[in-house]
Amino acid sequence: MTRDEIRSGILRALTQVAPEVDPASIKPNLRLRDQLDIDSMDLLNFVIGVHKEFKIDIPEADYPQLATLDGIIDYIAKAQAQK
Amino acid sequence: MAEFVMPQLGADMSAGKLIQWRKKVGDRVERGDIIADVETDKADIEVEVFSTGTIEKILIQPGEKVPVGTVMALIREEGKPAAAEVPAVPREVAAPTTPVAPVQAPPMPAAAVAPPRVAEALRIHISPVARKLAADLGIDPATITGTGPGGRITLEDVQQAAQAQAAKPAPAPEMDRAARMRQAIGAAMARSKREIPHYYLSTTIDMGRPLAWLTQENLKRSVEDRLVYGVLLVKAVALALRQFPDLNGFWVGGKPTPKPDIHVGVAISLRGGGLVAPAIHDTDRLSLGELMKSFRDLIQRARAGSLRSSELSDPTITVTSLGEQGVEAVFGVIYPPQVALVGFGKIVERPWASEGQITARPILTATLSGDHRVTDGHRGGLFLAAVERLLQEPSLL
Amino acid sequence: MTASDTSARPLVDREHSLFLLREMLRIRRFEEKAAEMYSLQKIHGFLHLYIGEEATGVGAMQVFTQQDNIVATYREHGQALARGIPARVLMAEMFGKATGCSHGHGGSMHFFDVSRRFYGGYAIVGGGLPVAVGLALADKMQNRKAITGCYFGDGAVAEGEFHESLNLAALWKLPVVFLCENNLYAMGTALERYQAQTDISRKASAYGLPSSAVDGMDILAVEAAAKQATDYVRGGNGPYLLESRTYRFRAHSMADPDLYRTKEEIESWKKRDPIVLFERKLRELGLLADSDLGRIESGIAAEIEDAVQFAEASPEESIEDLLKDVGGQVAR
Amino acid sequence: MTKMTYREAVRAAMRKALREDPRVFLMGEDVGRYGGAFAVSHGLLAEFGPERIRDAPLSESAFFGAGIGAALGGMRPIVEIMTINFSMLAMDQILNNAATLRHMSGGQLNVPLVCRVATGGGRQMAAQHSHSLEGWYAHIPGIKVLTPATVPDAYGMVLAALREPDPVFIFEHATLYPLEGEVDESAETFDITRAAVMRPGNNVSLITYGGTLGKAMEAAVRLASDGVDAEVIDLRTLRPLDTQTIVNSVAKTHRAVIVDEAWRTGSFSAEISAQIVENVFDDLDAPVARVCSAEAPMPYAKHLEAATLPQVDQIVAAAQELVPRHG
Repeated sequence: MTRDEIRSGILRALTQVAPEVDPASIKPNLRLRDQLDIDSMDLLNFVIGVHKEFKIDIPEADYPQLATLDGIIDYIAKAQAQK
Repeated sequence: MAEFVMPQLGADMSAGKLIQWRKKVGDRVERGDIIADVETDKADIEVEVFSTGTIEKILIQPGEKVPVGTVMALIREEGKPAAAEVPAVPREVAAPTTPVAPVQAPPMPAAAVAPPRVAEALRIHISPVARKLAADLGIDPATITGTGPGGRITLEDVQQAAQAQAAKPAPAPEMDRAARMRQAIGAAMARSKREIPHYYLSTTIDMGRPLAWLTQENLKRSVEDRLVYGVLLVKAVALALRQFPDLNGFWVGGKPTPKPDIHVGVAISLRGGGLVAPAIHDTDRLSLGELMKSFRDLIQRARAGSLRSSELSDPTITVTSLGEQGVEAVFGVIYPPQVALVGFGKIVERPWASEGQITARPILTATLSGDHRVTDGHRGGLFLAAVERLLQEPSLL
Repeated sequence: MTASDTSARPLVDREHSLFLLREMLRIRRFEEKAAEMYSLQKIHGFLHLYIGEEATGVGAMQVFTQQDNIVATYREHGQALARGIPARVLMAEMFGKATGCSHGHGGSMHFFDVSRRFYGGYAIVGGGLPVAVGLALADKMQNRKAITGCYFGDGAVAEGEFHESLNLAALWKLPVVFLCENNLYAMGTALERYQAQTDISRKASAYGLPSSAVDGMDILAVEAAAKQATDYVRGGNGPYLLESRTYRFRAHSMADPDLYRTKEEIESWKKRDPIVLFERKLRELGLLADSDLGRIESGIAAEIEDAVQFAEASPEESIEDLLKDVGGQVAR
Repeated sequence: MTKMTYREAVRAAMRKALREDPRVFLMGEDVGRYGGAFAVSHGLLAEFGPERIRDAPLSESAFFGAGIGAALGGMRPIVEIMTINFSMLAMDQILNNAATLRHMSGGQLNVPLVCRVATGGGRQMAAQHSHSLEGWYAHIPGIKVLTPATVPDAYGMVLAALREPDPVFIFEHATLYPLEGEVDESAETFDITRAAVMRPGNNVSLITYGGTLGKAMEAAVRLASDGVDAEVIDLRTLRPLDTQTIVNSVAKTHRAVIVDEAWRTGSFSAEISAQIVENVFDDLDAPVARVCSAEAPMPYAKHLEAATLPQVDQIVAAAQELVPRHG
């Protein structure tokens, strides 16, 4: 899966949780929680969305790696490589 | 070729069981001959044939039960008889009168019918015409106090509310949803402050054990079933209310009305402003998994803006958690007609002394806003203590 | 009045006798076809066959004119045919069709034909008797010479309406012939098991009206007795009760397992099948040849087949007309 | 206009019909020589003779059935069943023949028969002579059911009924016979399809028929003195029911009290209440109230009978319960 495909999959999951967000406006290296109104429940719903989208498991311990968009893309790419 | 079918042997017969053939393939039969015996509910019946000829084929074997009209045998007819012979009279056949199951007569209504146990929380009682007028005038019934029997809002109540509102400058005619919600929340909060003598209590809770339990628990759960700590708080409040029912209910018609069922409303801040507090039904009876599922569903739809107002059944108590907004202690305003509000702040690592030892513990501040007309600080304090005790035994939640 | 004097039987006329035989056979074949149609689910609900009682229906009907009124019961196919209602509209009625004599509203138990003053089948036992009294009352009050023939079964004598009606008719000297077809059974209960006094004709004397009983299996005897009864009533003397003693060869209805009668009893009565008896008599008198019978039978077969095809092809009443014939509606 | 009592009005109407139409005749127990159990047919035998004023034996099923037959035969019978309590004995003829023959015969037969029946309690006649069963009749398709509560209606409804092609049942509440009123004997047409607004009002609709109209009017007067403006509706006909007048009134007043002397459960008041909710639910400010008889066989003792029957106090209380208290 290319980085762009992973990126669009992530944004799809994100808009599920925050429909009013404009995907293009998200800065890839800034903490998502600083750019969007996301609380712990939104984060959980987002993680479940990613899990469904890419069929990978994300233990709670890995949450910190998902702070930024780039971080998430790297995390998923690595996870898919191991599978 | 003539067909010999399973006959209709009575008004409400639908099928019959063949007992025996009295003729076999090749036998000649005359109209009116008895060629088979059929068993119905009522009796065994000799069945006659209505055509004259020779039996060509047998299709149904004795013992088979077939619906009325099923072809049981084929008869090669001799040429149509010029004059119909005097046919033997077909044997009279009993219709199995299957008795219609006696309908259980509804028990006579008791003289005075006790008001039905409303499963969901108190709906706003308002007469149809009052509801129609309120809708037409854009007045939220929740903002009106009913003077009718049992606190029902009557036409006159709405008319007076309309006059009172007319005295105020009319709001901009075209209000979008958020502004209208703002107005409704404003009205409710104003009424709460006007009418409810609040008292406030707070306590600090060591969240170490519940959080550790939660981490272990989530390892065992799939992503979809993963729990957030907020669920533990809500469940603890629900279970504590079993011992403090006076905090779970309403102030109606000038007196406290405790409610037998516990429906905890969870305050959810909506994206783009506004707040809703949909109730989770029978919160105390749900498992953590069930609670999490309805919790997640409600919040996701509320924040995505797709929660319909009809789903907003009114809670018997409300919990609000502003920890994520960085707030340590929340002293909230009670939602009328409820009589209590529980608040949770954020979890903070704090030095914590226990048995003379200082260690760093995750500390959470829990608060209670109570309606002093219904309960006093003493009861409130005991309630908060109960919540804390429950949180220390997370596996029992 | 004692049992009718059978010696006064009219001279047997060939043409009339063949007509009587043909009428009885017509009813017999019609009822057999009705039973067949019922087993093929073309006819539903209740079906009460007249097989065995044809002599009473046909014999008595000869003495009523077109101006007279006829009231019958739910076992009415024989009386309706004898009264002249075409087999087509009766079969169509049992098929529930709009062309039926009651437009599909009545079915086998409720035939009506006002043009022939056939005021219907009544399914409540005894329910027709008061109506017959009323029809006679109307004729009398309007000085019409007509009389009313009221058929009912032996079961009806146990109903209060039988006693109330006979008394009222006698009290007001109304022109009614009460014609009791005593077939010995009220559905599954034999006469002697539901009446203390089983000689039905004697019950009339309690209300002061004349009565007689006749062998319901002898068509000529029935015709003669009916003539005597109607002559009495047409004379303005008030009502008359004629009891015709007959027997039904089939169960009460298609839903009756016929457990209350023995095969022997049925077989013994079948030996006195009114059609077989009359055929034998006419052959003895040289009034009936095989060719006559063949001609009669094929004519009837054609009429019955036509009736079935007519019923099969007839349309059903449209649902929109459901309330059309309901009385008491505002816009009339 | 002529001043007369309710019973004289019924008699005058029958006399007019008997004189003008030879097909009309009266039949019933003691309508002739005795002059009628409630003296309604007093004097008619002398004028019209025993052929047209026929005393019938105590055979309700037979003489009512004879009425049906006579109507089929071209007459216009008025059958008097002395009281609704005895009409049970004729119910098979009423339900299975009179109401049914037109439809069952595919429209060939109709039964132009008028049946007058005294009804109701309140005169200490005890359980077997005090029934109010008009609702049973109003349940039957094929017939009309009229309940004259005023002297003009007692007169007009007989004449209107005689013009109907199907059976019409006129229930005369036994306490009304001595009621005084005025009748226009020159009138030729009489409506039997509409209810009547006997007293206009805005706060609550009192809906009733027959013997309880007087109590509803008295209740309205008492309510007025308490600042409650009650509208009183006399149904006049139960079948067909004039639903339009009922719903127009309730749409205006938003509150309804139905007064019905029958036992509450399954009474005609239940049907009226259902039709109100079906038609003007959104105009209701309170549940439809009903004031009916207590569900007990009518007791003989005066105070017990009074406690069983619907009374003015109950009507007033029911109305006040619905109307919001002022101040």
